[in-house]
Amino acid sequence: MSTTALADRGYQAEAAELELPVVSNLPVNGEYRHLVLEAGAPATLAEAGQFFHLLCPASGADRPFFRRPMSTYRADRAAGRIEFLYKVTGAGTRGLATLVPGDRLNVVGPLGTGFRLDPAWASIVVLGRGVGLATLAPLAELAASAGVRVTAILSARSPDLVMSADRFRAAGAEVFPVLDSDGSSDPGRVGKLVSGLVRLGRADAFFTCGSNRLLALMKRLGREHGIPGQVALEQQMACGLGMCFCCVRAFEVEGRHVSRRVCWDGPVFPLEEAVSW
Amino acid sequence: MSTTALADRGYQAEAAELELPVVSNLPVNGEYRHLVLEAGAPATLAEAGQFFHLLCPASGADRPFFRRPMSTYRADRAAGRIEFLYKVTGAGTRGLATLVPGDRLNVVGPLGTGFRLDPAWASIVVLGRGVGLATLAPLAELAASAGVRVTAILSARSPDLVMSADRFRAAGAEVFPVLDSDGSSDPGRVGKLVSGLVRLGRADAFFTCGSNRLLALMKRLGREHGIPGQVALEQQMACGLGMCFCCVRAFEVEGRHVSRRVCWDGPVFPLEEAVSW
Amino acid sequence: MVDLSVRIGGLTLANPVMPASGTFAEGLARVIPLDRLGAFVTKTIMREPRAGNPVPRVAEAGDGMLNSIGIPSKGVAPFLAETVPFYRGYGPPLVVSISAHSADEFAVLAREVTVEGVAAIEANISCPNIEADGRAFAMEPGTTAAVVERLRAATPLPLWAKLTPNTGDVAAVARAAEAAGADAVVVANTILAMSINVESFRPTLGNVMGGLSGPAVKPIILRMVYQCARAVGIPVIGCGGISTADDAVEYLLAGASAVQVGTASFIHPTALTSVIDGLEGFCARRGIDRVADLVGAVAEGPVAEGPAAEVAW
Amino acid sequence: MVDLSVRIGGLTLANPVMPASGTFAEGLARVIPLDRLGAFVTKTIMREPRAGNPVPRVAEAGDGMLNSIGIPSKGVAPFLAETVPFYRGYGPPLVVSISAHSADEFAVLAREVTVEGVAAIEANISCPNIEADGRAFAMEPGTTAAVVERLRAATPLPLWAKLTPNTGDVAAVARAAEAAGADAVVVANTILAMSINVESFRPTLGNVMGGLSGPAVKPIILRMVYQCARAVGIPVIGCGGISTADDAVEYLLAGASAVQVGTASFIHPTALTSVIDGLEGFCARRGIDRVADLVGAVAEGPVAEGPAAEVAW
Ligand SMILES: Cc1cc2nc3c(=O)[nH]c(=O)nc-3n(C[C@H](O)[C@H](O)[C@H](O)COP(=O)(O)OP(=O)(O)OC[C@H]3O[C@@H](n4cnc5c(N)ncnc54)[C@H](O)[C@@H]3O)c2cc1C
Ligand SMILES: Cc1cc2nc3c(=O)[nH]c(=O)nc-3n(C[C@H](O)[C@H](O)[C@H](O)COP(=O)(O)OP(=O)(O)OC[C@H]3O[C@@H](n4cnc5c(N)ncnc54)[C@H](O)[C@@H]3O)c2cc1C
Ligand SMILES: Cc1cc2nc3c(=O)[nH]c(=O)nc-3n(C[C@H](O)[C@H](O)[C@H](O)COP(=O)(O)O)c2cc1C
Ligand SMILES: Cc1cc2nc3c(=O)[nH]c(=O)nc-3n(C[C@H](O)[C@H](O)[C@H](O)COP(=O)(O)O)c2cc1C
Ligand code: FES
Ligand code: FES
Repeated sequence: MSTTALADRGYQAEAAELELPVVSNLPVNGEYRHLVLEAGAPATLAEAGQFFHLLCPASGADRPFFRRPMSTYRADRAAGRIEFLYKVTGAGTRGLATLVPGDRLNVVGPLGTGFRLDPAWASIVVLGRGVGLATLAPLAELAASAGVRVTAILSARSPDLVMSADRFRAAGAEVFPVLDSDGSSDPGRVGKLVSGLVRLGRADAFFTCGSNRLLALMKRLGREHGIPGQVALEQQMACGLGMCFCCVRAFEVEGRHVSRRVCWDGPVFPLEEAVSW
Repeated sequence: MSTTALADRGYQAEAAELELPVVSNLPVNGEYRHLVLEAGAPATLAEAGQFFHLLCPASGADRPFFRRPMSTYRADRAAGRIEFLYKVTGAGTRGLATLVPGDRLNVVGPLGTGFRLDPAWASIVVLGRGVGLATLAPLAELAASAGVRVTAILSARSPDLVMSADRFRAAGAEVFPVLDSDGSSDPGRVGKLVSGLVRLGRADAFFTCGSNRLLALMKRLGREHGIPGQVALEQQMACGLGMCFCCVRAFEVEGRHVSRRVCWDGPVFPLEEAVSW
Repeated sequence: MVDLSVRIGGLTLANPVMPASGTFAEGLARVIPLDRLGAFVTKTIMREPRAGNPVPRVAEAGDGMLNSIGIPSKGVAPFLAETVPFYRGYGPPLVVSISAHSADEFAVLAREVTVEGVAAIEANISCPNIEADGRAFAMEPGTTAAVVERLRAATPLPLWAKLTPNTGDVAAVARAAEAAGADAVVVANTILAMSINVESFRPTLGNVMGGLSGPAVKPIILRMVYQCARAVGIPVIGCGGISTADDAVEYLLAGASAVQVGTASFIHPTALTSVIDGLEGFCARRGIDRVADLVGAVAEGPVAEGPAAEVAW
Repeated sequence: MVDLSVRIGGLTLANPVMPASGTFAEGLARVIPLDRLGAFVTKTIMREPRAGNPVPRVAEAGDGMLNSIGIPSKGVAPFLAETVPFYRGYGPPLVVSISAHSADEFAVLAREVTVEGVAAIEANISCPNIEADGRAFAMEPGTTAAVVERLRAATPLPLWAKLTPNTGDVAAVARAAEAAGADAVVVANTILAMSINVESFRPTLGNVMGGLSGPAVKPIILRMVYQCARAVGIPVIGCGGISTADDAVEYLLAGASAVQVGTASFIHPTALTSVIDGLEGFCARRGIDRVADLVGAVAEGPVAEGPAAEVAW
């Protein structure tokens, strides 16, 4: 099914190290940029929630040594493209921001374990914030193709930072932007919104990413209402392949704390087991 | 007389670390490029034989760590420019070759001790080869301004590599290109040419640079005819300021071997004391 | 065809390139065909399950990285039940890295991992020795000899001693390992280092200090390999900052019989296979029939005179 | 106005930034105003004139350099006749670096350089000790103590011991230097290293092995400074890979009372003055009145909770 640059004695790579041409790399608002790369399989086979590990170019005095993990914002097999939505925060993402069409970016992926939709779920609630909006976006099409109804609560500081709303709407989701600027993103108010959806029977599962406070909220609501969920987590990564054990986080499994690798066991984990911090 | 970016409590630098804009950087033949930088004092006060220490930019996989020494091909105070003629050989010069107008290059200079014209000399013979043609070129104007008659023997593999000939001619020098391609650069034939100049009284001093065989030849002729001379030498450099002692060469002074720093005691040395190798 | 095979004590490897312990796991099979490697070397295990160190566990450090992963270990039983069988599905020999805080515990663990499917044991003697005031065994020839002797008696498997660079005289330690019966020395583990974030005033690692690895350490570890190769008769396996085939050649020339690639696999998961391809290409280009001919071939006499000396420098 | 002054034993420096021995000489006066430096440290001298090592004496090594300059020295007499008087024309105190192959010779040389115009002696005890099998004095606490005691008895000048990083336990060596009467330790000299040209198969240095310096060594030497600063009460002077004011801050936080800048001056001859300017700027921006307040100020407790923890990572 997948082909790779490293095809070797019949070996088929599930993930590959690839030098992909940049199609575009434009700002979407004051904080985020949208990077589009030309790609084939296995990159375009990335599932919702899987990530790529990007070898960000040096720029100015920045010489990022490690790769940087980025969620697949979109993997489009037909168009032969993979896309990322990223926030410029430090050395690596500053380097990403310098890419122009025609440059090549070395990526490794797809990596990690993505979101899973249980066939028993008829509707889900997606709650994201910040970078989490990029990570959750592919759920829009995944759910649509599985006939699952989506309510997307998209939290941001201000209206221009509410990303992926059109994409969720296009996939048939009902979208609630909630904002710091008008107070609607307050956890208490978001909690009421989610509880309302639960009462309406529109929450067979919760999906969240991008905020510790929202994780804590969804965990609590899930526990109260007996609703399962998934959360995509972040942690600094070196290898991205489960080899170095730098990306561990603590999880709570049957009352015990266990340590798991975000890159390998995740980045998507059961909401029940995730520990907010 | 000199001003500098680092002017400090009345301190006046003789040499400065400067970020200079690139005016042009064009190939002059298949091997050499000509780099022109916009500059002020003290850079433009460089004397013939002095050099600059260039912080060559990284390019591709090349990350030159040390600076690279380059002779002043021309320092033009009126035009506010300094110029270099360089051969692309390794990591540093490959980086230099990537410079385009508008880029900036970090240079330190002028450094070292240059050529000296003794007021007693009426005519001199300049014998250069390869990169040595760049180093010797400023002697053209220096000698002309001192009313010293110059015979320039310019040695090269082929006619297109005979650089600085026009410049010597423009300054009134008589120019003899000698070539590997027609055998005229053979040390035996060059020796005869020089001996002829000696007999004609046109060689009060010898100046050479760029070839060990020519150095040996000029040393021998100088000794035979009792003619003094100067040679510009090369050696790998780290600091360029006489601090690290990496650029030493052996010299012969009154029968003893002594070690001198090319960057500080030279790069121009008495021909009599230089040791060919 | 270049003969890439090398012998490390009793073991013949199809090529001299293998992963470094702690930088390799099953996950790499997603990206490269594991059958191409000269050997597998697993993350160090200890007898008892352990949690490892607080995060952040890694930091960038110029042209290298710091890590304070520690040895988070599931213990021996899951290792034997899951990890060993996984690698049995592949051709290359499996080298199991073990560690312990005492010579006794080392010996017990060596016996426990002497099972079918394990081709050699790499003893990571760079961890603190509880009997010697917390200093790593491999910091001193005496403690090295003591633990290697016990290990030698405990297992018939080929025994590699992995040395620490955090010592004044690595060659003396290598000699001690050889005398005590090691079949090879691996030179070396990471160099103790640290960095501090000048904005927060905090160490970049949760554990304050950690090990430096990657290109930054190459000239230091290469020197140690050179010193060890001249000091011992057993093979030296070079490990430190190898990212390219040229780096591997440099180590072989300095005297390494094989090399381990660590940090480079984090940056390029294809590093191991591209080092192997590049080694083959290098030998082919230079007309070298057997990669083993490179071992210790560094040229040390005075520079030859000749036409090359015609240039001015 | 930030107070940049620091005290190193009996000596007060106007600022904590000085050149490292062997990377500084009169020539720098051509490019920067020497009066701005915290102190001058001269290239190590030995008693007898010496030639130094064969070329090539330096090589690039990634983000650092290798050198095998050795100690080409004109001997004491020209040093006293020319070098000391040159620096007398400037304000900053002159620190003279000396070395010797025996404790006796060290003591004699220390006496010889105890002259007007010399403010302190830096004993480079990282060179081979002929009485101890060619190993550097500073590789062992015992030999360190022996030579520092002799030096202490030989001169009333402030005495700095410059340690080698090529040892397993630099803190123990620092303690030995302190106990023997050193007023400060300089941490550290270069790390023994090498590289090989894979085309020519030749070592890149004429001397085969040499010392690694520059940014590549910073995390290693910073760790040693941290260890030494916790081990001794005398000031630690940090030296290794400092190129920027941030690097200097990192060393101060780790416990250095002052810093030396070496290799960086080769790349940017203005490095010393820009580190000084940058330190002042850093303190001003962070509201730190005295640069000395940074010394040892690394924050080590667990990370504070708070709004910063709101982000997902
Ligand atoms: C699985 C996963 C998916 C992600 N998806 C996205 C995404 O789609 N869009 C997006 O903008 N960001 C995403 N992030 C966060 C992104 O990886 C960081 O913003 C990025 O690594 C910052 O690098 P930097 O060099 O710009 O910042 P610096 O702060 O200079 O980075 C220093 C080091 O810390 C690490 N680091 C810093 N912040 C984070 C972080 N939040 N998570 C993990 N490592 C971090 C860097 O990788 C690097 O190793 C994701 C992170 C993970 C783990
Ligand atoms: C005083 C002086 C003046 C010079 N003037 C000129 C000039 O006008 N034009 C010109 O083309 N070249 C000149 N050179 C030579 C020039 O410095 C080298 O060609 C250049 O350093 C090569 O660097 P690289 O990185 O391209 O080569 P690499 O071979 O990659 O350099 C590796 C190392 O060796 C050193 N090195 C290599 N060749 C030489 C050399 N011939 N001399 C000194 N160091 C060397 C480099 O500086 C570097 O440190 C001069 C050298 C000196 C000492
Ligand atoms: C993240 C990480 C984890 C490591 N874990 C181990 C380990 O468990 N056991 C061991 O012997 N060495 C361990 N090492 C050291 C490596 O095996 C290797 O000796 C070192 O990294 C130098 O090689 P490199 O520069 O190629 O990475 C680890 C190194 C890294 C970077
Ligand atoms: C070219 C060179 C020569 C050196 N000579 C000496 C010396 O004579 N005495 C000494 O104690 N250290 C000497 N050193 C070591 C430096 O003083 C310093 O300890 C080391 O370079 C680390 O600092 P850096 O990384 O800032 O260069 C020398 C270093 C270099 C690079
Ligand atoms: S990043 Fe290496 S194990 Fe996750
Ligand atoms: S290059 Fe440093 S002394 Fe000449």
